Order: sequence, then C-alpha cells, then structure tokens
Amino acid sequence: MFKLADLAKNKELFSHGHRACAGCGEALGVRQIMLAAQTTGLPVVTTMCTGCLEIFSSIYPHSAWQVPMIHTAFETSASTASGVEAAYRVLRRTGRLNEEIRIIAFGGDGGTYDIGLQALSGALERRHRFLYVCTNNEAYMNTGVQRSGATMFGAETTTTPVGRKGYGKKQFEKDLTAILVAHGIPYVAQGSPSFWNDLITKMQKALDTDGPSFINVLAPCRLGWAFPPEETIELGRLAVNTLMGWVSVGMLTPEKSRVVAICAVE
Amino acid sequence: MFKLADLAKNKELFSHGHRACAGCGEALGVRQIMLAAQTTGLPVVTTMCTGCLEIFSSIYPHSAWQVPMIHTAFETSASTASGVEAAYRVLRRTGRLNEEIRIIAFGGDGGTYDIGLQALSGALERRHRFLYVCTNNEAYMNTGVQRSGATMFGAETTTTPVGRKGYGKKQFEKDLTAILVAHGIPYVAQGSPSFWNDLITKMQKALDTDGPSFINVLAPCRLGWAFPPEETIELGRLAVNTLMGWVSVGMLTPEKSRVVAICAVE
Amino acid sequence: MGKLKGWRELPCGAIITDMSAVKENKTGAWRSMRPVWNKEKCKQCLMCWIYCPDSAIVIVEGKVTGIDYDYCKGCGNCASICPAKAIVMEKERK
Amino acid sequence: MGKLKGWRELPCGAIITDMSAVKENKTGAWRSMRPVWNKEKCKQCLMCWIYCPDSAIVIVEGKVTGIDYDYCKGCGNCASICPAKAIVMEKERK
Amino acid sequence: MILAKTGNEAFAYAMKQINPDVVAAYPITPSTEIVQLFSNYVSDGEVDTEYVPVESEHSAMTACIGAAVCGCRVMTATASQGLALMHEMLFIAAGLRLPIVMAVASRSLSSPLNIHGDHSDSVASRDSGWLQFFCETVQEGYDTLIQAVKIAERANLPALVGIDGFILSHCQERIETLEDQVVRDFLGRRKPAYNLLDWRNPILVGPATLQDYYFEFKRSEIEGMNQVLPIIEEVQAEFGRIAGRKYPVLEEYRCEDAEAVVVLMGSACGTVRVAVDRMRAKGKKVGMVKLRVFRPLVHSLLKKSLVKFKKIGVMDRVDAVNSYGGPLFTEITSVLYDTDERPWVFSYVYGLGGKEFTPEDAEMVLEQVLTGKEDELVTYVGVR
Amino acid sequence: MILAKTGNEAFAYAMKQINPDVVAAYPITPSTEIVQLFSNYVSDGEVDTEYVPVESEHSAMTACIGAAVCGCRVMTATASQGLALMHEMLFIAAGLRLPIVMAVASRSLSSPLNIHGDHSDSVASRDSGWLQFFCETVQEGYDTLIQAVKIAERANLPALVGIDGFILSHCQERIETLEDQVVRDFLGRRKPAYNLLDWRNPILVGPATLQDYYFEFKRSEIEGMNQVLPIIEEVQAEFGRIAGRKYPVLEEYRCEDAEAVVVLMGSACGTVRVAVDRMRAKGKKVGMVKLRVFRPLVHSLLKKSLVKFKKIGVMDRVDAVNSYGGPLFTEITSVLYDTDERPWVFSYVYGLGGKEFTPEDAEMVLEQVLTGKEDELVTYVGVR
Amino acid sequence: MAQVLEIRWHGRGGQGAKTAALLFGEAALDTGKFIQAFPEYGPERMGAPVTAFNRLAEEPIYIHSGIKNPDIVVVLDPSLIEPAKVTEGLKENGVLLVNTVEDPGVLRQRLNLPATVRVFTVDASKIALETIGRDVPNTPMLGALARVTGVLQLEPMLEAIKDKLLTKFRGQEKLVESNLQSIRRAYEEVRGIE
Amino acid sequence: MAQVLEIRWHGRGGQGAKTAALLFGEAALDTGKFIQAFPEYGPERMGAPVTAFNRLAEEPIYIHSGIKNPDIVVVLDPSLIEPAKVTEGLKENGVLLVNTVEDPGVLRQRLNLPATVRVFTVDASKIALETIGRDVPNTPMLGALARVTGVLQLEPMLEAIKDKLLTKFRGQEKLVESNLQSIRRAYEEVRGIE
Ligand SMILES: Cc1ncc(C[n+]2csc(CCOP(=O)(O)OP(=O)(O)O)c2C)c(N)n1
Ligand SMILES: Cc1ncc(C[n+]2csc(CCOP(=O)(O)OP(=O)(O)O)c2C)c(N)n1
Ligand code: SF4
Ligand code: SF4
Ligand code: SF4
Ligand code: SF4
Repeated sequence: MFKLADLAKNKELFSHGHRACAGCGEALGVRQIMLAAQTTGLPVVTTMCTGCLEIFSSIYPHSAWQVPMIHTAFETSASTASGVEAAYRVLRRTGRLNEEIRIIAFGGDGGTYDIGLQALSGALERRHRFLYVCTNNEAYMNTGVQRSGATMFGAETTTTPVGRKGYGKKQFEKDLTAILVAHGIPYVAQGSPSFWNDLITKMQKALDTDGPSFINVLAPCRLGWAFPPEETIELGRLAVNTLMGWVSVGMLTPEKSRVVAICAVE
Repeated sequence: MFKLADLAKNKELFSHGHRACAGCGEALGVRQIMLAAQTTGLPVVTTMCTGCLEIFSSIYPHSAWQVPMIHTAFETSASTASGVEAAYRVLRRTGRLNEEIRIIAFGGDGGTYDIGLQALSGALERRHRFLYVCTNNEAYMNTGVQRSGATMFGAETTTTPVGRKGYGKKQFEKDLTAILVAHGIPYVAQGSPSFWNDLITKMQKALDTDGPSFINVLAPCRLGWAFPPEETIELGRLAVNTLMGWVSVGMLTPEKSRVVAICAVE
Repeated sequence: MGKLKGWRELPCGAIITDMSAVKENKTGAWRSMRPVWNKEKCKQCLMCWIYCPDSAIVIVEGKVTGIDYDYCKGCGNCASICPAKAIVMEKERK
Repeated sequence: MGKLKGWRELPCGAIITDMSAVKENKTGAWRSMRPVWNKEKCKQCLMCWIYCPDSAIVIVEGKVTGIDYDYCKGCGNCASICPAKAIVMEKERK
Repeated sequence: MILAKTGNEAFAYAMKQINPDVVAAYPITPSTEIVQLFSNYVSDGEVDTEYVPVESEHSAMTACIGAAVCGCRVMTATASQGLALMHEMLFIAAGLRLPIVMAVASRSLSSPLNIHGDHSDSVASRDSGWLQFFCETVQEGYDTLIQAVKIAERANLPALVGIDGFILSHCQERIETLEDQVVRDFLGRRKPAYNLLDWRNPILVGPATLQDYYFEFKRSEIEGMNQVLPIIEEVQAEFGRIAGRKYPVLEEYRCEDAEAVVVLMGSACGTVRVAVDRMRAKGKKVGMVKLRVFRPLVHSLLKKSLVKFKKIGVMDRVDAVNSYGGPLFTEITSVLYDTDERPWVFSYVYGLGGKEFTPEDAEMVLEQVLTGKEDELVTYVGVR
Repeated sequence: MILAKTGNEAFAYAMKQINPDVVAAYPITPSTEIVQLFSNYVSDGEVDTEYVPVESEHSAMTACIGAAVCGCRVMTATASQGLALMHEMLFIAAGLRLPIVMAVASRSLSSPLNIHGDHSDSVASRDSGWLQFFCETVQEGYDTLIQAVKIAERANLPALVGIDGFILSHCQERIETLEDQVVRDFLGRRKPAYNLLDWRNPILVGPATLQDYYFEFKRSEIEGMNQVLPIIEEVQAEFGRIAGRKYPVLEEYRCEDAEAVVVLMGSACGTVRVAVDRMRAKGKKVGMVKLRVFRPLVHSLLKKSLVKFKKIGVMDRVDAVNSYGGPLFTEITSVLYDTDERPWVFSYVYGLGGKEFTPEDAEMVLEQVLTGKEDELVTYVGVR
Repeated sequence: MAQVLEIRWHGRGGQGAKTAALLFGEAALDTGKFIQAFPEYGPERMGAPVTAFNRLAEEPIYIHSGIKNPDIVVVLDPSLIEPAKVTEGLKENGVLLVNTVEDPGVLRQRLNLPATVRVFTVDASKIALETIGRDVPNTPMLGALARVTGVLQLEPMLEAIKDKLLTKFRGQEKLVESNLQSIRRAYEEVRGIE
Repeated sequence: MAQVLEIRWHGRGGQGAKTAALLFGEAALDTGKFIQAFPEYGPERMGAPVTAFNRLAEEPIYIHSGIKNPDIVVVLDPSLIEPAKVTEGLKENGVLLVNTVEDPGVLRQRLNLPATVRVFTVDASKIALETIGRDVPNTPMLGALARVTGVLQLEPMLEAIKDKLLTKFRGQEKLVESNLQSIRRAYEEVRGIE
C-alpha cells in the first residue's frame, strides 16, 4: 500500500501542459504510472506508440515527458523498446553505462491488441526486460473512435455503427491479458487509474520483475465513451466493477499471484 | 477412426512432383491433411505462406496443389484467407456462389509464430471461418534453419549456433497453441503426421467447426533436424512421445475436449 | 509565432531537447468551468491530486494549497472525487 | 528449355492454370536409394502409403501394387515403417 | 444531385454507389472518415459489401488481394504510414494484376510524425505498378474514384486515387453526383482475369519463379501499364458523356501564349489558378499545366504539351531526399530530354507536411519562373 | 590478408571487424547468411554485439532505430520482401538522422516470388533518405560496408550497401581484408548527435509536428543529404590510404575516346568490362561508366562525366513499371537535361529476377548503343 | 459582400464548430452558392480551442489554402475570446459574432475594436438550453450568422438544415424541430443589428 | 589451360557440392590464383540434383555470369549422370571426372563421348567410407580434381584445406586428418591418367 503523501513527493514525470482532452483517463493513467515509476528509485526510459498519448504529449516543441521518450511509429513501441533494451545491455556489458535503468513501453489498445501485437509478442519471446503498459480505452481514439481488438461485443464505434442492420461490434474482444499470460512471461496484470493504489502496486511489481512484464490499464476516454468530463474516475470504477469486458479475478488482489488468473467473458 | 483403405479412395490433392527434400515431414503432413480435407465432401480453397512448403509445391509452371491455392507473401497466409473468406461470404450472401466451400490456410512456424502472428490473431478476432494449419518444424527451414519462436530452448540453429559462448537458443519457445487457446476460438489442436489417424480426426473436427480453427502440426525436417531420410516418421513419434517442447495432454485424446488443454513446458 | 525556428536552427534529428517548453502550453485556456478549492473544507486526503489528469492540484510539502489555473482544464474530476466537497465547479467568467 | 513460354504467352497475373504440369517434374531422378516392394511379404496394411511424403506408393482398388519410381525420392520411410519388412532399400545402379 | 461533401464524404459516397464486394481497411488520419462513413452504409444495409476491419494496413492490402483473386470488386482507403506499411503488398497486388482501387487522403511520412497533406506517401510507391491519380477538387475526387474502378478493371492493374489530406479530405465543397444506378450501369460487373473460388478449375496464384520466368512475367505486367493511357482516355470520354464533366489527363490552364508555366498535381492546382488569374490580370503571360495521372507516366502527352513553353517550374509536393530535385521534376526533365526546344525547367518543392501554400506563394513561384531564377537547384517554397 | 569469401561471408567478416553494438535482423534469401555467419562470431564471443533475432523485418529496422537512438553503432542485413516490409521504418530512421548501416543482398520483389538478384528492392526505397551504394565485386562490398559506417556516422544518415543477390552474395572471390585493429581505428567510436539513454538530460525523440515545423525538419534532413558527397569522397580517400584500394564514386572504364558508353551499377559492371574489352579488341570505341553511389544522386559528377559521350545506354536492373524507362535512365536524362551537348541516351532494363546477363548480352547492348537504336523506348534485355 | 465571403468559427473541441461550419456550408449550397467548409487542420481534443472555416461565393471557388483574414468571426464560447485571440486577422470592415450574454457595445469596448468592425452578440447557450435542452450553441449560432451576413434567408436555410438534421439524428423529428427552433430564435434575438 | 578455367560440380542437395567448390576455390586462392566459386542459384532441397561452379585464373576475374561451357565437370554421385545431363555444355576438349566404381573407358563408351573429352573416375565414396567413415565424397573429389586439372599441387592444397577444415570442424584434428587422408588417396587413386 502506498500513501499519497509519500507519492506526492515524487516528481511529475508526465507534466501538465499536455493536450489530452479535459478529463482524459489515459492521461491520468500515464501520470499515475510515471509517479509510480519512481518507486524503484531507478531512472526510467520510455517508448510509445502513435495514438492519443503521443499526440497529446509530444507536439513539437513540447514534451510532457520529463524522462527520455522515443516514439517511432504506431505499431512499434515494443520493437523500439527491444532495440533500446539491446543497447542498454551491450552498453552495460561493455562498461559504457554504469547505472541500472528501467524501460517502460506504452501502447494504446490499437497499438497493442492489433497492429503492434506481433512486435510485442516477439519481444516477449526474446525475453527483453521491459514493462509494457497498454493504455486501453477499448477503441482507436486518436483517429476518432474506431473498433479495435479490445472493443467489446455490441459496442458502437465509428466503424461498427448501429444502423438499420448493424448493431455495433459483432465479435467479442480479444482477451489480450490471457494471451499475454499464455506467453509465459513472469508478470502480467490489469489495472485502472480509478484504483490508483492497486495500479501503483502493480507497477512496482512489474518494474521489479526480471524479464518482460505487462500491465493492461483500462482508461476511460471522453470522446469514445462519451461522458461528461467530471466522470472519468467514476466510469473507470464502474467499468472494473461491472466486469464489462474487463474481467480479472486477480485484478484487485494482486498479492495472491504474480500472474493474474483470467476467466474469459465468452 | 479412419480406415486407410477408405482414405486411399480420396484424391491426392497434394500431388507428387513436388520438390520437398526426400523424407520431408512437412510434405508428408500436408499430403495427409489434403487427404483428410476431403472428409467433409466440400471443395477446399487454400492459402499459404512463403516457406519450404511454397517453394517445394509451386515453382512455376508446376503446382503440386490440385485445389485452388494462393500464395501472396511470407506473413500473409491468414490475412489472405481473411480476404478469401470475405469474398466467399459476400458471394454467397448475394447468391453468386452456390456451393459451400472450406478454406484452409497453411503457414510454417516462422510464418505463424513470428512474422505472421498478427495477421493470424487479427483474423481470429474477426472470427473468419477458416482452418489455419501451422506446419511446425520448429525453425525457418526454407532459409536454412534459423531460430523461430517455435524453436526450443537450447536448440542449435544457424542463428543460435553453439560456440565458445553460445549454447543454442537462449529462450524458451513461444507456446503458440496456448496463445491460440487464449484467443477463445472454438477449436484448437496439435497433431503430427506420424500419428496419421489422430491428425486426420482433428482435421475433420476442425473443418466442421463454425468459426476459426487451428491445428499446430509438428513436422520433422530433414535439414533442420538433421536426420537420415528414412527416420521421418520415427522422429515425429519420438518428438511427440518425449514431450520435447511439444506438450499437450489433449494431443492424442482429441475426443475429450474441443479445445485441447495445454500445460506449459517452462 | 514570430519565434518559430528556421530549419538551420533545428537539432539534428527530430528531437525535443527542452523538456520544460511544455510549460508554455497553458492549457488553462481550455477551461470553461473552474474548480474552486475551499481550504476550510479540505481534509487533505490528496484524492484530488492523484486523480487530476493535468497535475493541476498544487501540493506544497504534502498538502494541497490550491489549483494551478495555468494548466487546469476544468474537467471537474477533482470536485467529483472530493469526499469533503471541498472543490466546487464554477462557470468561467462571461 | 526450348519450350519456355515467351512473355506474350503468359497468363494475366502470376498464375498457374495447368495443375497437371507438376507431373513433368520427375523427382525419381533425386533417388540414390531405391525401395523394392515384395508382393509376397506385403500384408496390405497401407502404412507405406499413408507415410510416403511423395505419394509414390501405387494403390489400385485399395491395394498396394508397387512403387512409382517416376516420383519416389528414395527416402526409405516406407521401408522403415513397413511392419512386414516388405519393402527394402537398394542402391540405385552405379 | 448537387451536394456539399468533404473529400472523404465524397469518396465514401462514391464507394456506396460503386458498391464494392469487399472493403478491407484500417483507420489513419486523414483518410479514416472514408471507411468510417462507408461503414455507416454497411450498417444501414445500403451496400452489399463485406467490410473487413483488419488489424493493420499490411493485412488490409493482403485481405484486398485475397478477395480480389476471388473475382470480387475490392476497395480500400489509407494514407501515409498506412500506405508505407502496405508497400510490400502493393507490388504483389500489381504483380497478380488485381484491379484493387484505393482511395488515399495523402499525408506526409514520419519522422517526425505529421498528419498533414503532402504527396510523399503515394509517390514513394510509384514503382509498385499501381495507377496513380491526383485530384484537384472534391468533385474530381468523386468522379475519378468511379472512373478508376473501370480503368483498373479494364487494365487489370490496381489504382490509387489521391486527394490531398485535410486540404481536400476535410474540405466540404459543392459536388454534382450521379444517380446510383448510373454509376452501377457505368461500371457493370467486374470480369476477372481468373477466379480462385472456381474450384472446379483450380489454379495456383502467386507461384515462385526462377530466372527462367520472372522477367517474362514482369515484362507482361509492364506491358499492362503501357496499355493504360488509351484505357484512361476512353473511360474518361465515356464518363464525360454520362456526367457532362471532362478531365483531360493533362490540362493546360491559360497556357495559350504563356511564357512560363508551372506543372503540378493535386489541390494546389486550384490555388495556382487564382495566382495565374491575378498575374494575367497584371499582364504577365503565365499558365499552369495540371497533371492528373502520375502513373502511368504520360510521357508523350507531357512532352507534347510542355515543349511549347520557354520556362517551366515543376512543383513537387514531396522531396526525393536525394540531393537533387523533386521526383516530378526529375521525370519531366527526363521526358523533355530529347526535345529540340528544351525549355528551362526549375524545381520547386512546396507544401510538405501541410505547409500552407497560398496564391501569394504561387505568384512568387510563377514570378521566379518567369524571370528565370538560376541560383539553387531546388527552391523550397515557404521554408523558414 | 588475402581470403576467399563470398559476398555474404565478406559482409559478415566486415561486420565482425566493425564490431557493431547491436545487430537486429531477420533472415531472408539471399542475405540470410550474413547474419547467420555473424551470429557465429557472436556465439564465439568474437564481437561485443548484442544480437536481436527479431520476428520480422519491420521489427528489425525498428529495433535498430531503438538501439541507434541510444548512441549505439547498429547494423542489419536484408533483401527484397524484407526491405519492402521495412519501408515505413526506413523513412523514420532517416528522419531521426540515425546512421544505421544495412547490408543488402538485393533481390527482386514479388509477385511472382523470385529469390534472385535485381535492384528492385533497394531502388524502391530510393526516396527514404538512405544513402545507397551498389558494389561490383565482393572486395568492393567488403570495403564499402566499412566505409559506409564512417560515412553514415559523419552524415548522420543511414546507409544501405548492396551487392547483387546470389551473383555476389553467394559468389566466392578473392579479397584482401584489413586487420581488425585497422578497421577499428579507422572507424573509432560513434559520436551520436543525441543519446536517449542519457537520462540525466532527457530528450524526446520523434515528436508529432504540425504544419509549422515538419517542412523545416525535412529541409534539414535534405540538407544532410546534400552534404554527403564530400564526406563520401573524404572517407574514401582516407580508406584508400590505409587499404590501398580506391573506388571513385563514378568510374570511367576505357572511356577515353569512347563513342558509346553504358552506365550501370552492381555486379554486371564486371561482365560489361569483359564485353568492352572484347569490343575494344575489335576496334569498337566503347566504354563503361560505373556508378557506385546511387543515393545521393551524384548529379554533378554524372553530368561532368557523361556529357563527354555521344551515345549512352543506361542500364537498369529494375523497372519502374511506369510505361517509361528505368529509374536510373530517368534520373540520368534528367541530370543531363541542361547540358549543351545532350548525348543520345537509351534505356536498357536487364537481369530482373536474376535473368542471366552475359558478356554477349553486354556486347549486344553496346553494339546497339553504338549504332543508335531508335525503335522502342526501352529494351528489355534477354526477355523472350 | 466580397467576391468570396470568408468566415472563421471559434469553439472548443466537442462543441461542434466544425459541424456548424459544415451545416452552414450545406445550407448556403442549397441557396445556389459555391462553398467551402473546413476545420482547422490539426489534432483536436475535447476542450481545446479549435477553429473552422467557410468560404461562400457566387462563382466556383478554386483556392485551396487557409483563411487568414476572415470577413466574419463567429465565437461559440465567450471564454475563448481572449485565449483564442478571436479577432486576429479579422478584416477592417469585418464582423464579430459572439455567443455571450454581453452586449455588443460592451464587448466592442472591452476588445478595443475599430469602429469599422461590426459586433453582434446572442445568448446562444441560453437559447440552446431552452429549446434543445443542452448547451449546444452551435446550431443557434447558424441562425444568428444567417442574420448578420444576410447571405442566407431564414426559411430556405431552415429547410436546408432540416434535411441534414433528419439524416444526422436518424429521423428524430422532435430533436430536429427543437434545433430548428433554436436557429429561428437566435435569428431573431441577435443583438447589434442596426 | 584456358585463360579462365571453368569447372562445374554435380551433386545432390546435402552432398556438399557447394562446399567442395568453395573449398577448391580457397585452395586455389592460396596458390596465388584469382578465383570464383558459386552454387547454382536456386532453392536447393536434400536429394535434388544441384550444381556448383568454379572459375580459376591468373588474372582478376571480372565476369559475373554463369558458366555454360565448363572446361571440367565433376560428378559427386554416379546416379546423377543421366538425370542431370552432366555432360551438357562440356567443352569439346573438356574433362569429365566422376565418383564411380566404373572404369573411365566404360563410362566414355556408355556416354558416347568424343575422343577429345578426357574421362577420369575415382571411387570417392569408398575412399570416404574408409577414411572418414561416412559417404561424403566431396572432400576426396578435391584430390582427384587437383590431380586431373594439374592446376593445384597436392601438398600446398592439403595445407590450404587443412586450415579451412580446422575452422569448419572447430578443431577436431582427427576428423580433419581423415579428410585430408581421403584427399590424398583420391589424388593417388584417380583412374584415367594417361
Ligand atoms: C501504420 C499506421 N496505421 C495507422 C495509423 C493511424 N493511427 C494513429 S493512432 C491510431 C489509433 C490509436 O488507437 P489506440 O492505439 O487504441 O490508442 P488511443 O488513441 O486510443 O489512445 C491510428 C489508427 C498510423 N499512425 N500508422
Ligand atoms: C517479409 C519476408 N521476410 C523474410 C522472408 C524470407 N523467408 C522466406 S521463408 C522463410 C522461413 C520460413 O520458415 P517457416 O515459416 O518456419 O517455414 P519452413 O520453411 O520452415 O517450412 C523466410 C525467413 C520473406 N519471404 N519475406
Ligand atoms: S480522445 Fe480519449 S484518449 Fe484521446 S485524449 Fe481525449 S479522452 Fe484521452
Ligand atoms: S528443408 Fe525441411 S521442411 Fe524444407 S523441404 Fe527439406 S525437409 Fe522439408
Ligand atoms: S478540474 Fe480537472 S484539470 Fe482542473 S484541477 Fe480538477 S481534476 Fe485537475
Ligand atoms: S522411398 Fe520414400 S518417396 Fe519412395 S516410396 Fe518409399 S516413402 Fe515414398
């Protein structure tokens, strides 16, 4: 359990001045994660996918990131992190870098469940040591709310509109967390910024993991979920508690197991 | 249980004249699969990845395939099949095609575990109805035995050579079958041409599945596994029975469950 | 706009080196509603702080001391979440 | 080689329309060992047939009748697998 | 009908009228709306289309290929990184001679990331064997997309129809549309060169070839491209008859007695028209040559037209980063190489990453061409 | 040392001597052996390299980018479909100004699939901001790869070094190698323009840019390319001093009094040398111009050299499928556009998909150029 | 009226400035005009200041570049006036139309505008709340704009917009009616008409 | 010897024709020659007939195209003689060297070769079995080839090959020794030397 007063001593590594929608759950999640990233006391280097996060945090000449950050393309957060980690290894091995650092890769659900899945899966198989955080708002928000592999059955998006024939998305969501568990990596978890303490605890565990780790962070989106700006936190809670497509028996009891157990929705 | 005498009445939809190595387990597996593909009585349309299979079955002007087959690229068997299935659907829906057909997509372990994983995962999430067969010889054989995600821990390949420092592959294999199970598709199985009856039974089940199905077929490779040509069948048996990286409690008891249960090697 | 750099002044590679420049981006301008913090009612639970997407709750030595209107976008989550109702949302003037 | 088609004779798109052309590819030439089938010993279990990667075991009305040396590559799996030892491998002449 | 439509809306509307069998696409700014709006038509049952919401553009193009080999009429839409991610599959679509039609709301390429309009994405795929059209207005986009289906199917080659990202994709303009039935009659049904689903006559698509056949297949594809120009002209003429609108492959605007002209493609042509008018009003003899068809390279038409002028500015909305001029500049000078007259040709690169290009900029370029600037190889318009 | 090495072996050997910090690569014929052999060096501890066996070429290039932004010296190898799959990331590597060096054993592009050598793969990426070298021999491949590291790092731009697939990649030739230490001294350590791992001075790499900055960033990248030629010449000169071997950017072979020359790149230059010798022996005044550096486009050197000849055949081992000539033909005619002399220039496309190109073919081409063929725009050498 | 009438809209991401511009373009089209309507080209976030544009003319419009010196500026949210520098580039004899409770005169003074600029205000938020039931000022502002420009007649415009809204709201007639009502009211209630 | 000596190897995928050509090239290099060695360019499968090539010259070799009219043809597997058409393109005064038990004369007659072609045979498989312990005829054939071409002297060649084999077999000296032994024996035992 973390105390807020302690946490408040940490730096805001994800700074204000970013251009997320007022009340953006993704921005909030990332801010909490970057606060939590300091719990290990080690410097952090980060990568990210194209997506809302990248657009709202890094329009030249402004960077909300107060840590090193690289964005290459949409599908490439994990593969970029692979390269960064390889560089880190060789520099450490040959004595050209003396400090231990931690690497965190961010990707939206589009960049993770869909277009970036392979890069992630490959990086996990190669056992690069980094934490991958999926900021999951269950659709492609940056391009205006299209369906993603994380979008739930029946959900309306701009590519699964409700119409005279259509009733929203026709398929169930991909259970990415289960897929990650099947990769046999040492730490997999789900979280939400609405449960800050849970999320931050999981962050700490993930960063301590010797090997790849993964956290799927459910992040309510103003635009996609269409709610008034002041309801972000509440919606995040509701989403978790109603198990709407977001079912993890281990979710709020991270102590019980390093790898959360998953039961599918279907 | 199938009888060989009955099976022998089927056509050789994968014809001799192909250029696989003498004793190739992949060619054998594909031949058995194409014999089994006739058990539903429906015509079959196929796709494949670049790899040994494509090279040994389709050098212009020769096609070992006696059914429609399309090869586009290395990573694209599942995405090509997505397009074929979409075409099939619309043609059926609009009354321009009257027969039911079955679609089978082939991919090597490289084309499935690694470079084609995302195309496969996406196709499964979209619930295209096709059977995906991974002809898994646990390395990239067509290009000369490089490691793949399916290569076992410690195995020597040309990119994981044993040397003064190297001892073979440093990572465990990706458990693709488990990953497929996590996709929640209705039928997932493993098989081997050394157990022809098991494989053919699974083929029948897979083709009857309303939705995506998957069979991971372990196929000994002359070049990669470096054995005398006459030992293909025996090696396939040994690989399954010794559970060398190929562990499935459901493997030889496909009756018990539609989705095989998996226990990881690690 | 006059201070946009010319191409010869740009760094080699598309990089940002001044990570503090983001402070120029005063997102307070986005606000149409304004959170008003009531020191008296505040129980210092810091919930508003941890839940503000824009790090706009000012903390000094572990205590909330106000709101940074330069960056607060007026989303109202701090007000929603405050168990003591110490923050209320008001319309921006005009 | 004389019969290679010119570009004007090729189909539109990279396709093969004659699926029987593959029969021209007599892979029997690859063989350095030759399986010899012994009718007497054969129990007609068809194991050689299902396990031949090159469909080179000739079946007529459900029974093995010989080996198609035009395509048999001489891998020897039929011989290995035959429970009746009805197939033996011999060196190709010379 | 007269409608107000943005470029994306017009593309989606044309697609509704075309009623393709399969659309496989992936969202990307600024083309996203095209499939987004199209999926409304799908959801409302206004089209028969099977819509495949793929997980990446690589799979989008691959699924298009898979559907097109089955004889279907197939379309997609993309831009920028999406087009770049398809790169491998573009060549494959052309090699298989599949008339896939792609709507592009063109946008620059990373790095750095930029979502705005320039031609880098399409032009970087210019060797892939795709036809490429660049449109000036929303109307032209609408008309061209419909024509492209017919042209592609007659040529058995895929076609890309580009509108400038945001500048046209997000700009509402007045357009005249055709009746649904008119479009459907105009297009008829696709007559595929082969059909994978014809399982009674199995074929193998996409074999490996050795040295003995590859070049011959490629030569046959090249010939396919060589035959396209007359097809374009015929289809345009036919379209002109039903729609009353004509677009020459190459348009000369106020070129009669022009001493200097600029050649360019896309939305900036309109802006240049304004500039030409203003300069003509001042008595300056300038004109514009608008190129609608970038692939095939219409060398004979270009030569015939451009040889008439003394001074030519070639304006590229893309740079080849090769320490030489823009790609169109290179091609046009090449085309004019063996003419006796040999006009002076200058290279202008403008509007990358959506850099504003105003009538004033256009006047500046025309003025420079007119006087004959000779300092730098390439002028980068508007770069600070 | 004098060694017998295939092109792939020589590349791997050079890489061993270069001892890059990170190599991320994916196998593809005919370049596979490069990383395969290199991984032996890794396994034997002969290099410090961190070898990343990625799951695709898209990730190969991305991992290279990730490592290169950390200040590492980074290399990879690929060909054909692999290069095409990297397409998107090539532009990003250049935009980020990362001196990644890529060994390419070039090969044609699908469809149909073909594993043999032609230049389609590299040439289709010619706008990506990468330097491109094409080598004639294994020796030249070895020497160029080493030079490319230094050139790329000085230019802060990525570089591709190509040898023709199979023809060189799998051909063992006699090469002279340098001592390991000589190579390491020649290269020194990379001095990166920025370093992501310098966490005390955080930076953000690869931001989004709007219309206000993208073109300026691009302009700066373009300038990077404009500055490359002198760097190449300096590095070559320096290399020449330690190795005793010199490769001009542009080589004229028996051109003194030539009436007709051919211009080309890659392994076929050797074959053409044989043909030139034979024809010279018959008293025919022919020669060859060999181009080693395709990017940047060395327009000034090309112009200076080629303007001397009456008749030029430009030989492309790739076709642009645009119903016009090969890409090099287009560029060369463009470059010569404003010369007074204006030689006759003909386009020859040869060797696609590994189509055999013999000295007899070369003689045929030279003979044609000499007599001045004028029938077809492009001659496809050896196509049935 | 200039040969081409150029309008700039100011709103916040989510307030529908772009939609308003598009609707206005459609309405103008129906009166036989040539039109353009386009949003600011950029990544828009909810709450962030955004702009959108219109061009109207009697002749085909060829130009394809942005609008720097609008004839008319429309502001959907009064809190934007200072931060978004709404009057930047406004033509000397231009028009400023703002959704606010403030009086045109007061506004003019506060912004220190030259006499040549005409200023209009309307309480579109109130109208929206009273008619549609939510603070969606973009629709009523169409009415106010039609009035101050004079280029569109109220009734034909209502006709034109009705069509679009019926499609947009999938036939919810009541909602469409209240929207039209809001336009009518704003047309009437706009202040500053001499 | 022609200005450039051209050799073609015939074997089966897996038999090491390519390796033999490369080793021969390396050995020739060490004697100061300019060399080329390359496999048939194509997808090779185990068992399938394959070819490989060598060029040897005193001067630098520039040509980069295939070999159609070899001076020498080497056949690693006698069962290939007919199916692989091993004599195709062989120069009129060329050399045919085959791993077989057959006598050169018999072979010449069977293949109906012109008198100008010289024929040599050696039982390399037997030699390999007796020295190396496996039927790997490619190494002994190097010895036979050196003998019939005369371009390489036995001892320097053995020296050169020893080096390569030591690397290849990671220092297994015994294996290397037996390989060298096989080369030596084939050099001696080749039949058909006049
Ligand atoms: C190859 C490629 N395809 C498409 C895009 C366009 N694109 C950018 S971000 C994005 C969606 C992002 O969705 P997600 O990953 O869920 O993140 P979010 O914006 O929802 O946070 C898309 C489709 C791109 N940049 N690159
Ligand atoms: C994009 C791309 N990358 C690499 C290749 C080269 N390639 C072709 S097949 C192959 C390996 C195939 O391995 P696998 O899928 O395991 O099938 P196998 O040959 O072992 O049956 C590779 C690396 C390619 N064709 N395309
Ligand atoms: S669209 Fe959604 S995810 Fe994107 S910035 Fe807005 S609230 Fe956040
Ligand atoms: S290399 Fe292996 S998989 Fe490929 S054809 Fe030979 S035996 Fe079969
Ligand atoms: S209103 Fe929103 S942005 Fe402002 S302080 Fe409260 S939570 Fe933060
Ligand atoms: S030897 Fe091999 S190829 Fe020949 S018949 Fe037996 S199993 Fe088939």
